[in-house]
Amino acid sequence: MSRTSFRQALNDALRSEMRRDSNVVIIGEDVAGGAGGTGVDDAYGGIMGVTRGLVGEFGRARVIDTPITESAIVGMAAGAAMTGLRPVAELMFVDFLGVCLDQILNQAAKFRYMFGGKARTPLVIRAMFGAGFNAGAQHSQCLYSFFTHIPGLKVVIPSSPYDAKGLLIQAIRDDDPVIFLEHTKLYDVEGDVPTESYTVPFGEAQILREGGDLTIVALARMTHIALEAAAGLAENGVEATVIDPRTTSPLDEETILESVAATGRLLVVDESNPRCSVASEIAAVIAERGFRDLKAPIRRITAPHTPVPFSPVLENAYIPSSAAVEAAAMELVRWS
Amino acid sequence: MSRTSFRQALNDALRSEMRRDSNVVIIGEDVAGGAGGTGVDDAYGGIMGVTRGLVGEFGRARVIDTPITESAIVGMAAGAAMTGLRPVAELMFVDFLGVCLDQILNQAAKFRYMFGGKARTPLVIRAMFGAGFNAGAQHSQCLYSFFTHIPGLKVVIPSSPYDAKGLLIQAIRDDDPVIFLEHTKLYDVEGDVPTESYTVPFGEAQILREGGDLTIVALARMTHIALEAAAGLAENGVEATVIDPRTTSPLDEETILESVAATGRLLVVDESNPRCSVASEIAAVIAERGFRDLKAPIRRITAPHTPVPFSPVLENAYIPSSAAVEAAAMELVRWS
Amino acid sequence: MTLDRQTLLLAYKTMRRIRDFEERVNVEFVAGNIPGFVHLYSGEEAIAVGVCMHLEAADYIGSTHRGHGHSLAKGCDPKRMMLEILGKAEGLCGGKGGSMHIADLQRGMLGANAIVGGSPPLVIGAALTAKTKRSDRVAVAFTGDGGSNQGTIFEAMNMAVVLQLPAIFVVENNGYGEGTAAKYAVGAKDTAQRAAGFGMPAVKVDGRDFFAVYEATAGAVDRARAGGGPSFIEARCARIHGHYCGDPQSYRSKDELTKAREVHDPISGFRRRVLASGELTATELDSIDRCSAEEMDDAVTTAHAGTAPPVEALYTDVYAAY
Amino acid sequence: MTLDRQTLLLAYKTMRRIRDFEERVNVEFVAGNIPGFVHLYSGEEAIAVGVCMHLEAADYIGSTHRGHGHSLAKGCDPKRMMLEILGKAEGLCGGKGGSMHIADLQRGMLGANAIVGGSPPLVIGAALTAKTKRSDRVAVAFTGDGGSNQGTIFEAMNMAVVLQLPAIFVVENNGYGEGTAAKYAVGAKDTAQRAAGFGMPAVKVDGRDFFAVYEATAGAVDRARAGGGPSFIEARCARIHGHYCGDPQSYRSKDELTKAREVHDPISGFRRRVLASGELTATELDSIDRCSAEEMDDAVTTAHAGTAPPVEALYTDVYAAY
Ligand SMILES: Cc1ncc(C[n+]2csc(CCOP(=O)(O)OP(=O)(O)O)c2C)c(N)n1
Ligand SMILES: Cc1ncc(C[n+]2csc(CCOP(=O)(O)OP(=O)(O)O)c2C)c(N)n1
Ligand SMILES: [Mg+2]
Ligand SMILES: [Mg+2]
Repeated sequence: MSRTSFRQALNDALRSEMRRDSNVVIIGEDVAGGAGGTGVDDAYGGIMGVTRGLVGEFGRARVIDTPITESAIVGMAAGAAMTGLRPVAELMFVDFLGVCLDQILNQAAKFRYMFGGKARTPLVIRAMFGAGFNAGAQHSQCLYSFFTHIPGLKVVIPSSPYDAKGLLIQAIRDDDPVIFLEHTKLYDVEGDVPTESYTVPFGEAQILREGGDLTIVALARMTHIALEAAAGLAENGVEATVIDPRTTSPLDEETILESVAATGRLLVVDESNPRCSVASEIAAVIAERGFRDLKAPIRRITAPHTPVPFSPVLENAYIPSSAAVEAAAMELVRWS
Repeated sequence: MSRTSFRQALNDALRSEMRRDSNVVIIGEDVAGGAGGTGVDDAYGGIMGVTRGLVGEFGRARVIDTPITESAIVGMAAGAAMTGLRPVAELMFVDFLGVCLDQILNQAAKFRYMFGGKARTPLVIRAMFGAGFNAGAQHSQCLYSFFTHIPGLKVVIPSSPYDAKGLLIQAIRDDDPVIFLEHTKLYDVEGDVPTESYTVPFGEAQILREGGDLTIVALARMTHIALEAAAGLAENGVEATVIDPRTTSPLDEETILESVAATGRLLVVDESNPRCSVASEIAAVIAERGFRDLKAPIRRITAPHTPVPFSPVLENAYIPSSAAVEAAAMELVRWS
Repeated sequence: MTLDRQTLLLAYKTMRRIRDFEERVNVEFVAGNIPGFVHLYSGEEAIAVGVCMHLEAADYIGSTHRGHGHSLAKGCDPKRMMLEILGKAEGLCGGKGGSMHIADLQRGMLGANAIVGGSPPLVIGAALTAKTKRSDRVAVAFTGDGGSNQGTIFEAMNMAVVLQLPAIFVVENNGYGEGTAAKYAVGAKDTAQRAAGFGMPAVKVDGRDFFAVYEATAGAVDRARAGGGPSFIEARCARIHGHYCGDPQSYRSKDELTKAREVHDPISGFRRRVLASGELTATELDSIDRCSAEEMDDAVTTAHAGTAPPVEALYTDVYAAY
Repeated sequence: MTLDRQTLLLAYKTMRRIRDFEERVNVEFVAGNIPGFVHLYSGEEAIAVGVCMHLEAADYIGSTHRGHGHSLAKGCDPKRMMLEILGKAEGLCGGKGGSMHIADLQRGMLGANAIVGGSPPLVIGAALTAKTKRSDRVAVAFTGDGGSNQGTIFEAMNMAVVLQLPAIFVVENNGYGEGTAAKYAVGAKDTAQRAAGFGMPAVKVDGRDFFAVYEATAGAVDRARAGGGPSFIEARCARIHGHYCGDPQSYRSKDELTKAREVHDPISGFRRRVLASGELTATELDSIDRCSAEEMDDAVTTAHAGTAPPVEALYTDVYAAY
């Protein structure tokens, strides 16, 4: 156990799996800090520093800098996965999905099923996501609802350094393609992380806080907003349970259902755009399977149905706030 | 008024808009029937025959055959739309979204907002979608939940020849990028279609059938499945209202809410994969805004969370059936 | 270039087998026994065979929507292919894939691919595996002339050059992408010259001539196995059937269609040549024809006798939430 | 090539204006006054200016994430750009776009683009509009060396050749894409030769030399206006600042960084040349420097005085369901 940042926890996971299994390779832009320059190696260690030090230990044969061609990056990683490697491809910003979706949607995700179970594609695609950096409309999206919609993919969205490490190790060992999403605002968050290697299973939500008045479900950065709101609610005598699904595919429906059975009220907080979102999915699941327990409408607190604006005032208004969560929670509790 | 196929209705819409406005151009693979061959022009008229005859009337300057490069097709159409044309780009199968998503997601959809309202992108992207052709996992998807999730797009999914013509004309006249989706199994469906030009507004659902016992919402081909089921239900004394939203962005929430206020029961039929689907969205909206009226859980009848299988027995089991809809409806009506 | 008799016999046998397979598929399709749509390889046999005869089972190929020829040349079992094409449980993909998704990973066949330009990025991944594991395996990406314009293949070619991967890009130029002629859609009239611009050896060969393809591939494969990086081959040929079974092909002239069948046929060309040179005898070739015909009778009979997949198969081979 | 004094003065003025603008942005960024991240154009001015001086307001350009120089060269107002970069309501995009999304459609500036390779497909669309409407407008796509490998630009180049569109592809080779050197990532050591393989005239010029860029562009623009189809220009240059403001750039040697500032600077190069030739006088150039400095003081002051967008702006300029 030691205080470790989210970023470092990811780095630890990559390092320990690369030590354990020589088939694990890292593929992406500047993952080795760039190549062919006149300066030093490992200058960046990945644009967010997640892969720092790995090229030093494992060399360029296993930490592979590539041209800026995401279809070739993801496709190459998928083809390598089909033929015996366990690649971890880095997409940098999830927004770049746009230039390589086919290799995920129609290729990697479908091989196992389409080829009658004869193909294994142990591929991990890492990408950062989320607003809060004033990075503008093309560098701030969530897009995890796309991946969650696609059969054949597993989708991991950690909220803490502990989960980040355990889930990434699990992702690398999984035989299906795994989309591993890292919220840009979480890299510097610190937490206690075991120094040894461990896994966190997919499809098991984590209860971050227990309370009998309502259930709040949130992912990644939104779990922190939800906990903030829950603290505020507690001051008003309202006790919320906060649940982090941690993976949206598979999705742990049972844990949410059990909580709603106890609280009768559900609020889902999702940073993404609202339509066909993970928030919508969770609301639909409970409206279908947990209807009898519901004492109030299911509320979704999401970003508006707009692109992410650049100007800080607008971006702050875009991102779901703990105040909005608190207000919605109070409405639910008062609802009759 | 005349009996017209869905395919012909689309052809009529394109022709009348091209006559009305010289800025309307058609861009895609074999939309002019192929180019540079040793045989006749207009051999295909679009792989599904939707653009047949247009190159004859308007010439190759306005009916433009392209190489098989969807990013260049969609991007060129978006750039042309920004600068004064009103292109109708044909993506052939919506599955090919994978190779051109960026030009839709990060470019066309975002210009108006990202540029502070200074850009207009009057672009229509036509694509066929859906299972039932034994075309396999890469040629049978729906994917409209992706488009519905993306702010800045409008998403149109007609179920009848009448709507197909009126909505396509509306789409061409709209100043935002419009995704226009045609179910492969509907092209030969016939209906009464006015010979003159007319528009069907976006965001106005159509009530296909009225009944007081439950509300069934369905899109495109699923409206026919839903009506079939409704007929069966009627024989058992259960009267269903069947609603076709016609556009998922904008989505007519009010019409569905009003119906559920009367019936108290909602069943959504969606051919797509379940997670983060349009079915999920509609369920979430009603669970939020129509909760007080609900007498039973909200049911979704969708395809399973699997790719589309090739073998007919499997594909038939994949596609939601009227029997499944009937059974689910009976459960809802009996629910207590 | 002169080849030993075994090689010549195998070449003829495999080309014949592909042709017979495709013509049977055509018959079955017209008879309504094949679901979905199929794209026939007839007329292009010399390419798949000329290339794949240099490959071991351990080597890799990535294919296209027109993949039957590549699959057979790489050693897939015609029975299990026909079973797959008819959607039977005993098919190579258990009936879940069909004609456009035939794959056989044991034989290094990474899959037919219904996305034009879908294979090249995957193929360089197989090449990366070979390079990383220090095996001497090579990986071949087949693409059509239409597909040769797709951004994915350019990205893959550049990546293969940058990482010096043992990959070979084969563009089968049959003159058309659906109804659009290559000479219209390929702005660079010459795809080999275009590929050379990416920094790899690139040649153009007559894809109707087995010997030309075989020779060009030899150099590319040797270079790749020796760590010399990727190569590119454009092979020109003529499509005998339509883009898909049932394509009326009015975008092609009668004359062109006749020539495709009668003048450009790679198999009769091969036959003429080896008989003229006396390298093989008519008796040998005729007996190959007979065996091939029987083999295909057999494949079709087996395919018809195959069983439909159980409905439960809908939910297997994928993580399904519900 | 000799240019008249007006042209030379305008060239110097615009390059100077870009440099001063960027250096002010840098100061503001370091001072923490700029949200998000910015990519500075310093050292590449001769390219944007050498190209855009051939363009009318009605012509089009598509830009990159490093778009300030292109915007200024195409005539965007530095005040409204600075306002945008600071996220103010009076900015060119009302504060919704920021540095990476500056656009000014009245001036044919189709937008900076934060997706590498995002612009070329859009630019050929503008070229299609020009061709369809039979105007003599041209459209220029700026891309970096890193972006030059992206599949989208290859697709756009092929489409432009096939449809003979009035498009010009300019690759600004500043040696790096983030920390990765062009000589590593571009398998074809020469992007112009690679582009020529697509079937269009392609040249390589010294992007630090305004005169070389200006001359090369003249030919391409004339050809495009005359209906002669697309062209390609690779312009080599050196990036003075990091990939983004704050980039430590340890992947570049000290020596290289010094050279970029002291040896390769296109503006001092231009100044030396026109003074040596006597075409312009130091007094003229110095007064341009002074005006430029004042203009930028003004832009920065205006930007700081700008107002934040009203929160309601979050919901405008888009169809919003809720
Ligand atoms: C990305 C994508 N775009 C379009 C199609 C539709 N399509 C299937 S095959 C084909 C023509 C391909 O031509 P070519 O690459 O020359 O191969 P050929 O059919 O001639 O063997 C097209 C356009 C597709 N399957 N995928
Ligand atoms: C599709 C995509 N991939 C990656 C990035 C991240 N990125 C932004 S700029 C850049 C480097 C671009 O290099 P180059 O094209 O040479 O332009 P330069 O920065 O040198 O002007 C990268 C990798 C991106 N914005 N978009
Ligand atoms: Mg072809
Ligand atoms: Mg660069």
